[in-house]
Amino acid sequence: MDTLLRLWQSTGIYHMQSGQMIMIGICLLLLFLAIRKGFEPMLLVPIGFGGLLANLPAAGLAFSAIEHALVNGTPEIGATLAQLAGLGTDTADATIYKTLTQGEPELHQAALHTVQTAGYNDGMLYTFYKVAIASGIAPLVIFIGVGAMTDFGPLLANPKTLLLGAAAQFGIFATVMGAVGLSYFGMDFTIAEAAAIGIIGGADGPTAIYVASKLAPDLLGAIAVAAYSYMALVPLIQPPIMRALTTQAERGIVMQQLRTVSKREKIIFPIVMLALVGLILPDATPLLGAFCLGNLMRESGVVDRLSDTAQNALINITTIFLGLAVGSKLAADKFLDPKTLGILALGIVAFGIGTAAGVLMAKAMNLFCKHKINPLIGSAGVSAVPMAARVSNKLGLQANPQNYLLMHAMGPNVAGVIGSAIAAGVMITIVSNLPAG
Amino acid sequence: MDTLLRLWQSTGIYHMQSGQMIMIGICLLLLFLAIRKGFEPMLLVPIGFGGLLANLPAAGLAFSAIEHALVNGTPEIGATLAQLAGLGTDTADATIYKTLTQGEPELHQAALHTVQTAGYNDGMLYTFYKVAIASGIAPLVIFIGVGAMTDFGPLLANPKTLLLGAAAQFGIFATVMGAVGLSYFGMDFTIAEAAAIGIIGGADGPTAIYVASKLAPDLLGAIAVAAYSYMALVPLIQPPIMRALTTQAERGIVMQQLRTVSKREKIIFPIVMLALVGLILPDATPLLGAFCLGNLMRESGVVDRLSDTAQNALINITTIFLGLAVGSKLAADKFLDPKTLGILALGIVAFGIGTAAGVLMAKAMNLFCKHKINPLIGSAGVSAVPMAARVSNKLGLQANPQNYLLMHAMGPNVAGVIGSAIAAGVMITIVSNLPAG
Amino acid sequence: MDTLLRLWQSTGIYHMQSGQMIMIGICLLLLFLAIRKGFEPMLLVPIGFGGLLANLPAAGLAFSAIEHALVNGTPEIGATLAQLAGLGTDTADATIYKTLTQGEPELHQAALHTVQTAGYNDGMLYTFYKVAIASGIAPLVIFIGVGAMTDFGPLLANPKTLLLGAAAQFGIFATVMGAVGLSYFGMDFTIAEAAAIGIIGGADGPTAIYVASKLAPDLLGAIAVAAYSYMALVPLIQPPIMRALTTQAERGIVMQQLRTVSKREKIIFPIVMLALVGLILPDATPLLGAFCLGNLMRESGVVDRLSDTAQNALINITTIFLGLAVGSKLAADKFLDPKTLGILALGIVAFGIGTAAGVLMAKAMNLFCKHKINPLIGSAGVSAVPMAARVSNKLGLQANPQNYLLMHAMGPNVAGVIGSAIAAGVMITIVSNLPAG
Amino acid sequence: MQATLLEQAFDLLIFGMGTVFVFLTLLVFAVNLMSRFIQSFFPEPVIEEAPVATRKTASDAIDPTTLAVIQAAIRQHRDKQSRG
Amino acid sequence: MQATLLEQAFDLLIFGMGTVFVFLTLLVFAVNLMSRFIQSFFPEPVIEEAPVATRKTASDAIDPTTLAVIQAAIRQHRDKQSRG
Amino acid sequence: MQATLLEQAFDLLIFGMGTVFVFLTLLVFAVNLMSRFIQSFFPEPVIEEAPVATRKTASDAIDPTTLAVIQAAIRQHRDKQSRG
Ligand code: NA
Ligand code: NA
Ligand code: NA
Repeated sequence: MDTLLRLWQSTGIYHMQSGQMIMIGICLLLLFLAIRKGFEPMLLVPIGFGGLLANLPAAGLAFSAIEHALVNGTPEIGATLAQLAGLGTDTADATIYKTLTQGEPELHQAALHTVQTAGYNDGMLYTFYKVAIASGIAPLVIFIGVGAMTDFGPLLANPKTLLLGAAAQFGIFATVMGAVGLSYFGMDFTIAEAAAIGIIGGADGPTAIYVASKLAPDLLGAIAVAAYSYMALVPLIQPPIMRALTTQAERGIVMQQLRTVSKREKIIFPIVMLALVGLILPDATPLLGAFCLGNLMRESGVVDRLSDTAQNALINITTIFLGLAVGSKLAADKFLDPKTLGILALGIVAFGIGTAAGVLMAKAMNLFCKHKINPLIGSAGVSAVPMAARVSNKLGLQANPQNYLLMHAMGPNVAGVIGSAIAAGVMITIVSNLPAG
Repeated sequence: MDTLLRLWQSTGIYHMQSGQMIMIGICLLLLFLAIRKGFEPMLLVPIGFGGLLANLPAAGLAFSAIEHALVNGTPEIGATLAQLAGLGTDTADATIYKTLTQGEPELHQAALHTVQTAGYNDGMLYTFYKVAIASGIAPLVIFIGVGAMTDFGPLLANPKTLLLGAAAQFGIFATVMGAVGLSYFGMDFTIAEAAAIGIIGGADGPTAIYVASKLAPDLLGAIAVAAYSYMALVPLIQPPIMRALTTQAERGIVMQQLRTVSKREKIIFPIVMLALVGLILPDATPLLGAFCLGNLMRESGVVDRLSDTAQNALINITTIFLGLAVGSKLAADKFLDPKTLGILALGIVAFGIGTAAGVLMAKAMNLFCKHKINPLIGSAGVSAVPMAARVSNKLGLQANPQNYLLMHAMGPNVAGVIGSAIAAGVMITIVSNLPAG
Repeated sequence: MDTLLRLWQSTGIYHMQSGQMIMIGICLLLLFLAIRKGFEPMLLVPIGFGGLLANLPAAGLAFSAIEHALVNGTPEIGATLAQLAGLGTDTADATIYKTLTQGEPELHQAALHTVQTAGYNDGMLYTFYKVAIASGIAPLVIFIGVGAMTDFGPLLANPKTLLLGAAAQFGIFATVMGAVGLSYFGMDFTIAEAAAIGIIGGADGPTAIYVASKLAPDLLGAIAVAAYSYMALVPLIQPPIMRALTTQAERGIVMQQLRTVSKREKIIFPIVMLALVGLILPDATPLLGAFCLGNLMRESGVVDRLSDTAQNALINITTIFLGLAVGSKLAADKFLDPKTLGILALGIVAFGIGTAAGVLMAKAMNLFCKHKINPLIGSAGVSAVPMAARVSNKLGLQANPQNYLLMHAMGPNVAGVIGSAIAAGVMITIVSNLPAG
Repeated sequence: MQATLLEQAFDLLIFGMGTVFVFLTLLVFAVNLMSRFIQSFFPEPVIEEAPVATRKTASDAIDPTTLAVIQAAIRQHRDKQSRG
Repeated sequence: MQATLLEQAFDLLIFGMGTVFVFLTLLVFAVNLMSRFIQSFFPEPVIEEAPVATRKTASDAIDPTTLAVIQAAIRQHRDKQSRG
Repeated sequence: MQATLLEQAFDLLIFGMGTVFVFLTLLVFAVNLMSRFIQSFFPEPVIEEAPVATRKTASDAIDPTTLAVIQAAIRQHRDKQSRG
């Protein structure tokens, strides 16, 4: 009979909380957007599904063994852990967890031993998060694959477009200011959190996840969701801004044909870039190092089988687990927070500012360069490869049916990836050297 | 000169034990069955080969560093460890190992430090086991791939066949009773072991391995071998039972054409199923969550590259290491035990009972449903995808050359996978909540 | 303002050391050789690039968290760690690191806790090294793939060519003597280091990395670089030696047509070989076990999808990370050492001796066998698959335009792989049983 | 002790089969609900199935030899690259 | 406290954008230098691009149906093997 | 000390080469045994080799252009899917 009771007490319904209901609704929305509306499905399908799993009550798939024992465990184990932490049994689980895991390593060890002997294990998603994101590996592996998929030809044919990629990063830092500004409305972000939020403006998923995992792991879920959702919304966010800041004439500018770039240049470029990163910004070397490795494997032409694998099996496998791991951060207690609304609001602002900065930079450059740049390609500087470049191309054709900007826009587009990786490095460097704000 | 002695003392012949000889013979038999007779080669080739490696004397490929030092190490290190455990040098290795690893974490730490400084490392297979199975990851990854390979169309077209998949699980629980019954013949199984043995009746490899790794790791080798061997024997085990329980007329029943199922239904189904699992049986969410994720990736149609990778590179890589890891449990000391015979005997009984239950359930349903079900598809409820469904089809054609049951049998067949995953969840829930039996 | 200072102090230029400059030059040379000259690009591209990353100043990508904190960390953390180690702040980083990591496990734990709370993490390459090489896994996985790519047909058709593969291993052991000899010139190699250097003569990358990681991790970078570079140079190193040791008549010998080998023989061979290895040399079972597994998957013909994956996705992914991990050992402090010059010198000698031994063995065998062997195929015994076999073929055609030796040379070629794996096992066995020399 | 063991096993049997049936029965209802809902709100012709159909027919269409050639090509495409 | 937070954010803005611009400007110079160097020392016709070109044209060349068949073949090639 | 080092190296040389030769000689015997055993008990025509043979011929059969098209197709098949 009490088996039946135990069985009932172990059901999800018995443990269901309103927060989890809401999060499940949100995750279903993400899946709908990904599958029906084509919002970055490669990431949002695993993320959304991971979010579903993370919010299934009592399953504790996103919990570490200790957290699982505290939240879903028997009262006995709860009491044991509270005692171990030297706290009352009525203390909040979160407090006990913090005491056990962030104190002395011995204490953590002991707690671990206790729960494991009681048969509690790390949840599936928690393991994925630890292996894929906390280790920092998955975003780097993705970058190897992205590098192997990237053709720097257009950028090498017209290097000055790199500056458009630089300007567009203004969205990142303006958003940091914005995040800090929000603290006047009672939303207290630390400088680390503000920086992590700003990176949304980089419009580059792996970079955003990498930075968030280092500076503000608790916000990672919201940041990743915002980054990927807004990347998918680029075709809606950018055009009005681009039109507002350009004249019909400017949009009609036809750029000169790009020269063909020699294989040799393409092979040497990733090495040149890596050297420069190494000299100036060591904290950006993991991201850009991985990116350059992938690109070198692609262009060298002597390791096609490695390059193919990096572009397919490797990046796909990593994407599945990266997505699920991000989903583990969509647990109600972490996501359902006024901060999330702030993050979503700031994120779209970041995209807007970045777009505007790119366009204005292009117009500014036209004051000096003799080969005029079509300002529409400036917006591609936010990266969001290749969506943003396609948007530039579309608006270009609207202005002048003979004006194909796609190739021209690919330059700033990939420059944007480099730019946000650099921005990521700077923020990690500065913030990690600051006294905790 | 004494180098020669050391060399001789380090040979396998010098350490060879009869048990290992026998196990090597058994593993060769497994390889023969896999390669020559086509017994589930995808798993039995790696498992059989892993078993060979695990039983190579003195290599200790299936041992942890500490166990390796105890069993194959120098007398000095053995003495040191015995002393560390506070036991006499003449104590059995197994006892010393238990004391060192299942006592205080500090003791384990110290022992680890001792053997590592002495140059002993975890064996290759032990590492694979730890990473692939003990972590619980490999069976889940396999399930992602299986989900991506599964077409729920036939099941959605005729949902009531799900009940056949439910009935066939009776084999699992009947076998648990049987295992307990054996204890009257002096074969003492704990309730956890009995449950792990029962899951063989689920006729689903990853599920069996997942449950065994949680409830009875020492029996995992025998359980996995039994599960995969009997899955391969389904064409021999099932037909007589099916014939015995059905009349010629029943076998000749022609079922109505299945309706075509819309893409939308296929996309939503995995989510509906996941929700239901989450509400009712949290402990089944890892297995069925992975299964649903794979299926959603397949049906959503927007992440084909992820689905392809899950069905190929990812599942193949995982299968290789999963198989080797299972093989590590074929070490003589674990496998050569009267219990193994009991397990093999119980396993085949489980298959038989499951088959019978499925067929009888189909006949029972025919008393109520207007669209008659051909009882031959009931046996497919044990899963063993797609073998069991093919068996149903074959017998159907024998009874009536126009009677193609394959598609109809695929419904209960995949239902059987869901059913045994649920059964697995229930058993883990109940057993882990019991006072150790 | 001091943010700017911190920023400047965090740049690579600020931390750049001459050693790193030199290493970067060397790595660029490796990349040039790999990409432009086709020197084993599959490995040398990742290795060279990994070397670049490892030598980027202040990035500490090849450092563990503790080492990173010591070398690139703030003075504060440095002082804390020195104090923890019970040493003066002015002590060399290396000394402090050694004290912290090779002493009591508790001390290591404490240091780890200190640096992690201070925000220092393991470098990307360090993580790759730990997971891929220190665990010993990557070389074994590569061997699974290599086994799946290897056709033992030619060897089975003419088994006595196995002896050529044995003779060629003389290069390994002669080099060990040479390494010890160098100690008279003040280059103090331990016996373990000498053995690790000798394995270069095995002309087999994964084997060399596997042995070096076990016997002399600090020399791994130099050893791997030497092994792969010389494998690429085989077409230059071998011909003169082969010509010097053979007469025109001998080079013209036409060998009898090889018989076709039955599938059955090919399936059973890997098992026979494994059994023999297990009986005689347990320490060689990991390498040859992996090799046999891959080959069995290939020949069994029932697990083609596993075999395909092992030959492609799996081996490619592993190769990328193995290469990067090896690159992490190209850090200046480890590579820029007179020993490296010794290693490079000894390595080429090893190749030469191995080649000569193979050729001479072939000539010796001709004194007894009735079916004459063309001594040119003896040189293929050093392995360096398939390069060495192609060299034999080329010289054979020069001597006699109708004399195609390629298939005949494949026998000793793969025998060489087995031979050096055996040599690796012997050296690990003997050395690990020696009192530290 | 044996007794309790038997009891436990019996509990497993009852509650196990119970849960399995409860779950799958609920799933049957859920699926029927879903299908009826979808078919009534999004009535669809067979179009949806088309891709799958075409895929099948396509793969049946190509004759073995073509397939052989293509697979050979794929294999050759792989083998081309030297050992990793 | 708020003040310092703002200051820190402002520092981030200034030094962040500064570094980004400095870096990418240097990269522009480096790339120009590299290209000029390469073009002067290794003047190359379009040959280099050839492989890429052919690849592109090739993939454009094959008509959808051929592609479908081939992809179907590839899928069939995969599906052929039983579940892992 | 140097002496012992030399001795150790010499031991390695002797026992190392010894083991290598012993092992591979045994392997030669084992292989001969195996082959003779198999050939006598399971005498086989060349059929066994067939698959390999056909594979080879097949891959030689298709001319470079076909191969190019197919590879291009495969690549296109891959490139089609957007960046992960
Ligand atoms: Na960007
Ligand atoms: Na089942
Ligand atoms: Na060799």
